[in-house]
Amino acid sequence: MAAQPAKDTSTQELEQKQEWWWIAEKKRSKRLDYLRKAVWKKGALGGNYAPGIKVDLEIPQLFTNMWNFWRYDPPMLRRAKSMAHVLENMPIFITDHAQLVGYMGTLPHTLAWRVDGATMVNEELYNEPGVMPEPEQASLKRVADLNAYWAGNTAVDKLARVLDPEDAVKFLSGAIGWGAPTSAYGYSGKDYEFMFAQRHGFEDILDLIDQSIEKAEDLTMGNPGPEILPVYDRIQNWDAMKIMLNAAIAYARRYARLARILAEHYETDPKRKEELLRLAQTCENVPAKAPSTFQESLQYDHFVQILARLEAHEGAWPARPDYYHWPMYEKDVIKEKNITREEALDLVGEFMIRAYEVGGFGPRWAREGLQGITGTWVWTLGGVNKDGSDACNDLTLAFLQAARLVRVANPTFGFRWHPKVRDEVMREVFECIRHGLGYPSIRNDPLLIQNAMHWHGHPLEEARTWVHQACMSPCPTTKHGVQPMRMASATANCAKMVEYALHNGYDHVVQMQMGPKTGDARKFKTFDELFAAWTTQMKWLINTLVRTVNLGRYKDPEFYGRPFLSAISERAVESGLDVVSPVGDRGNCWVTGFTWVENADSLAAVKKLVFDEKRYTMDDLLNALENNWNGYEQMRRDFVNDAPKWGNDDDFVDGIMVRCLQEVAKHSREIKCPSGNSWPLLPENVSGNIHYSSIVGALPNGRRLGDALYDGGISPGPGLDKKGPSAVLKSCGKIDHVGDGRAFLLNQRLSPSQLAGEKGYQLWKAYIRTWADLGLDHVQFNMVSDETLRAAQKDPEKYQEVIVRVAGYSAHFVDISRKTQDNIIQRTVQGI
Amino acid sequence: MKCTECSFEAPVEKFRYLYNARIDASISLRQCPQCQAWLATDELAGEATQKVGPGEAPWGKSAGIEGLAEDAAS
Amino acid sequence: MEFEPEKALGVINDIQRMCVNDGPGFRTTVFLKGCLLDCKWCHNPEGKRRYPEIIPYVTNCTFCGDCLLACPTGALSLVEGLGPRIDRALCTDCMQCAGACEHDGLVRWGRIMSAAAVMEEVESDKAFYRNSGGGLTVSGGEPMAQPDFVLALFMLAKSDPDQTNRIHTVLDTCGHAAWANYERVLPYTDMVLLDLKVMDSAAHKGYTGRENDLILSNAKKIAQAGVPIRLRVPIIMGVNDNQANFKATGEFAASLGSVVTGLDLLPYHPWAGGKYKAFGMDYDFPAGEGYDDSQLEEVIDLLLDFVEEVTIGG
Amino acid sequence: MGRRDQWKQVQSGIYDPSLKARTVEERETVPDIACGLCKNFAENAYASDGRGLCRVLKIGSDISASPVVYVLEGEVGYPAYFTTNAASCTHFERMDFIDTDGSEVADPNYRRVQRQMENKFK
Repeated sequence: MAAQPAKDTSTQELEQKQEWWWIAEKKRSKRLDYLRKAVWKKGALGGNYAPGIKVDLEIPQLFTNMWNFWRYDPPMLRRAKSMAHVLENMPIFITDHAQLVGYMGTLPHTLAWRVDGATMVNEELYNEPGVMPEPEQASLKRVADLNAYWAGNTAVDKLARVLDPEDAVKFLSGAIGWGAPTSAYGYSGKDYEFMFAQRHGFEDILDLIDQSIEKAEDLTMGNPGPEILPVYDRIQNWDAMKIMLNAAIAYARRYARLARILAEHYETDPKRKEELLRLAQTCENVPAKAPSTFQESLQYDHFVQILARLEAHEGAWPARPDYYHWPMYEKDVIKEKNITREEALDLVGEFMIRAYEVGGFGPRWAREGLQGITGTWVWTLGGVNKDGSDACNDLTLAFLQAARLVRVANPTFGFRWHPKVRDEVMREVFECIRHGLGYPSIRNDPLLIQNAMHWHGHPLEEARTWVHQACMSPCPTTKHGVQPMRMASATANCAKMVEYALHNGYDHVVQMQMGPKTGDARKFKTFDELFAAWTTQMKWLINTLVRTVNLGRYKDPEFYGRPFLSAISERAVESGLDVVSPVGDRGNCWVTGFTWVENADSLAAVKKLVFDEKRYTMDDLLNALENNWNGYEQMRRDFVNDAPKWGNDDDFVDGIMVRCLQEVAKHSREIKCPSGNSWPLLPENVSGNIHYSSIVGALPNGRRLGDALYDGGISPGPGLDKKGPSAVLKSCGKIDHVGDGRAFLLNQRLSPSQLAGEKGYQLWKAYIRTWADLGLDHVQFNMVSDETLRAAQKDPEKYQEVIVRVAGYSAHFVDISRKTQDNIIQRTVQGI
Repeated sequence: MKCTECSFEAPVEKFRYLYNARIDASISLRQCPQCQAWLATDELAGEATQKVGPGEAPWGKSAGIEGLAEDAAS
Repeated sequence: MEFEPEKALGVINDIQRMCVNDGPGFRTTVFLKGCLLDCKWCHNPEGKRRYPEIIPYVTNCTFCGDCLLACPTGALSLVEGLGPRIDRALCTDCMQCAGACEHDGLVRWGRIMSAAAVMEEVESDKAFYRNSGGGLTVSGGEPMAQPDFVLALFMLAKSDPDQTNRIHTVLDTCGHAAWANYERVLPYTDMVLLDLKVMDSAAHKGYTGRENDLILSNAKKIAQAGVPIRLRVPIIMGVNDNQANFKATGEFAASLGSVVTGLDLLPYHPWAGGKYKAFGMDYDFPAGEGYDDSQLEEVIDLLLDFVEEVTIGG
Repeated sequence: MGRRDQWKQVQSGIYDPSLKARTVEERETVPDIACGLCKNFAENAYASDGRGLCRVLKIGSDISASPVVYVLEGEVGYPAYFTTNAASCTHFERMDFIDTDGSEVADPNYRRVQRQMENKFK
């Protein structure tokens, strides 16, 4: 139970103490308060699920039964029929006071389990303490049977048999990257232009598909020839899409029926009865038809997201709600005044809560790397319209205000800043940050539009529709720009680049020759020899991951496939191909660079102390590293304190950082995705810096095996940014944020007391303008004081609602491991 | 090094290394293999400074034992 | 000989970037060493002397004795329970002990820098000044203890032929320096932060070692020169926190006219004691717990009769 | 053996245990002397399904054969499972303690959070 503040505590006092969560509780409506508290928290606490959270076994069972039954069908049809069976039979529920419905489990406390994704995840589930529904013995038996059925037949198993065995083993060592190269565990952009801007309900799409089938049948019933042969497969795919769309409409109408039954037979409160009837009407209308009210607009979107998540475990939630729901909001709230702004705010708040509720069982690496959440639901706000004009509207403000009322850790917002954003909007953005939410992160819109055009050739108008594909990477929501299948598997554990350069490619942690043999570092005579070894390791590491992902992408229609996602994507509806096929996809890939900054700090330390000043030899260094710095403490301190560190506006190390990035950027253009586009680097970490802490060995920046890695993509090491925030921004500004990579994550901790009041806001705004002048693409803030965080460590019960920015996402402070908490506290509080 | 809790004595590297207090300070967290207590350890001196209980932390910035290592530049 | 500002040398204690309480916007504050007053409550004893010096940091001392071996004049001793002690009569400030100490038990304060080198660091935050209306602040110690150096910094800040590229300058001063020095610096100064500690001259002398006549007369002359002034009033329990002093402060502020843009109250806080202890110095200024902002509401009301804007902390 | 064959051997070592369709009983059986209790067993850093590599034995070893095959030189460790019976392995060294706190973070050398391991330590 969360503790309560003294009853008589005034809002002003709470503000002074920065206990924003109590303020939210006082200010939000009774409905929002109930809905917010009724949610079961699905995010892992460190690496464990909270007590009471159970895995849903009904859906995997329903799915497996039908999957087995339809075993002679081609992949897409087989999946569609199995999913339709799930949608027809899975138990559904409506939360009290809710106005929006749809959950990807059969009960509110359940985690979805994607049973056909990877055998090893299924095995983890069997071995995981605490998540089996009662009675445990019966559940274990069910899981064992399901696992036996799927063993060797999941998407990852199928891919692993095709991969080069060396790549497969090295990828699965867990040392160089993470993720699972299949859309079963990917995340998909949604074709919002098709559904919302072009106003297609599912019935409209069914008509489009029927037209396509008719045209195809003209071919299959006409003169024989080789050109008509692929058409037969496409017709089956269209059939699969139709099955999904019809099943989805029926699924929504099950909610309508339930709401109507509740209203007519059980509900005694006339107001709630009216709400339930409106809910019933809403679910009858959407997703069958394009939405005609604000509530329908949100409900349509939520159904789409839930259906996509029933089909695959999606690790992210690309969305731009203030842009795509604006027409209905404008109609209902501003033009026709069908609902009040307060009522709209309730809907927006609940829309966030419904997303917060969503959770699927993730393997341990995912839980550790995304502590406290079940995926990076980063919603995009602000930005520009296709013609370049300011897209911020009253719904943008409503989202920013609702966020402070419901205070969920997930979804978070990324705000597309540009010079035309009005002061009114900036103030709301700042209020969210000041209230310690850690979001929105601020994104430099003009720069990122340029970046999207530079790397992936998106035309200007399309680039301007971009949303966060996951935490950071911009991706358009258009027919050819939308990315239906992004796998986290091209996520590089970059610190291994410098580690392998020093250890001749051998990994002392996982006991394996990993990288190429680039030579005994003890014999290196110059820094350039070391740097050449680093470059070779970098290329090898990125290549291994990208080969794996490319093959996963190419084989996915066969090994997994997405009938529902295809059905809501213009490209697939038009072509009859599974949307995960690379055909027609412009290609929007990037390599997520975890643990990146250690490379620059490590290389700089070796250059300075070994090659330039010759205070230590390579022998000394390698001996120290092999002993994990044990017995070399004084030397370790020299490598920390006497070598320049990234983030202090020091050209010695900043130059090495830029050189490394340019080396990667050059390679990015040499490697291609299945659509033929480049693979730029995107340094960021989520909480992978903690997950990898016991997997990356000792490094010349003074880090030991076990220590948390640096937290950001280009953030300085915690406590190593000695020259203040301006020096941090100046260092970061030396990177070309268009040509050197895809995007660059920067964490900053700000002092809450210094940013109080109007003066604080003006200073922050000046800071943001300068950040933009220096050409940075991203910055996000923690504005919770050390005192509060320390108090939360001592007395977690009382501080359940403290939210912090971890990396590309926010989490409740009490839900992350001690090591991660300490890592956040170690970050320097920047006095601006 | 000697465990401040159970007096187990062994070379410092026998104590399981957990993580650092701050990368630029010589205070780290180690775990005693005998009694499993978390110990704040002075790496320069090779001595266990004190036990770190649940909800506590070994250095200045964190809850529990304030002042063993300096806070980050503020 | 012609004055060459680039080559002027100063003794610097610290350069802090992104300061927000030392004038408008984001500022780089250069703390010069040396002071002309001797305030009993001084929070920065390391800023008092005008030359680089060693100050023991006794709480860091491990009694290893490395410093004793390094000291060529025998000025050092280790006192049980206290740490390193320096016999100032023997010490030549050669700094060798600080280099020998691995535990930060002896710390060097003050480094000699050229104005050009200081300005290089100041200029690196130009982008921030432009967007926030910020710039360079010189503070101390007392910057006017090194008037040539202040002049050099300010001349360099204003040297760009392109007016839009010049750096906004703020002088944070106690007011106790020869008018001739102010007269030289003011043409390059955009704003003065001026301390008004105690209005009663005798009391002023009691607490700071000097009377305040010179300060008040300098204030008037700065006002006449038309340079905007921001007044800064430290609030020290039992010293100047009485009605009469606040009233006198307000009246004086009003007498300076419209150049006064506002007044900042700087409540005393009791943290300096720890610093003195670490330095092995005595701090016998018993000024209680310090103030809560809410206790100052009446004072603000009173002062608002005389000046446009009153803030706490600036 | 060519490159591909060598790595195929490693791959099959890593995959086999999880590909066997197993009953609850088989899954719940943890031998008294199991690799999961050994100091030299390092859990896989990717999957926490119980697979890992030995830090002493190398690929080509076989501790279930009779007589046991020990290979001490090689570029990849010997693949094992936390429930692999290590009774006949002379390199088995019981861990002083095993960290079962899954709320902290992966440490392949110390942490075994599998449900089946609980009764071996409590």
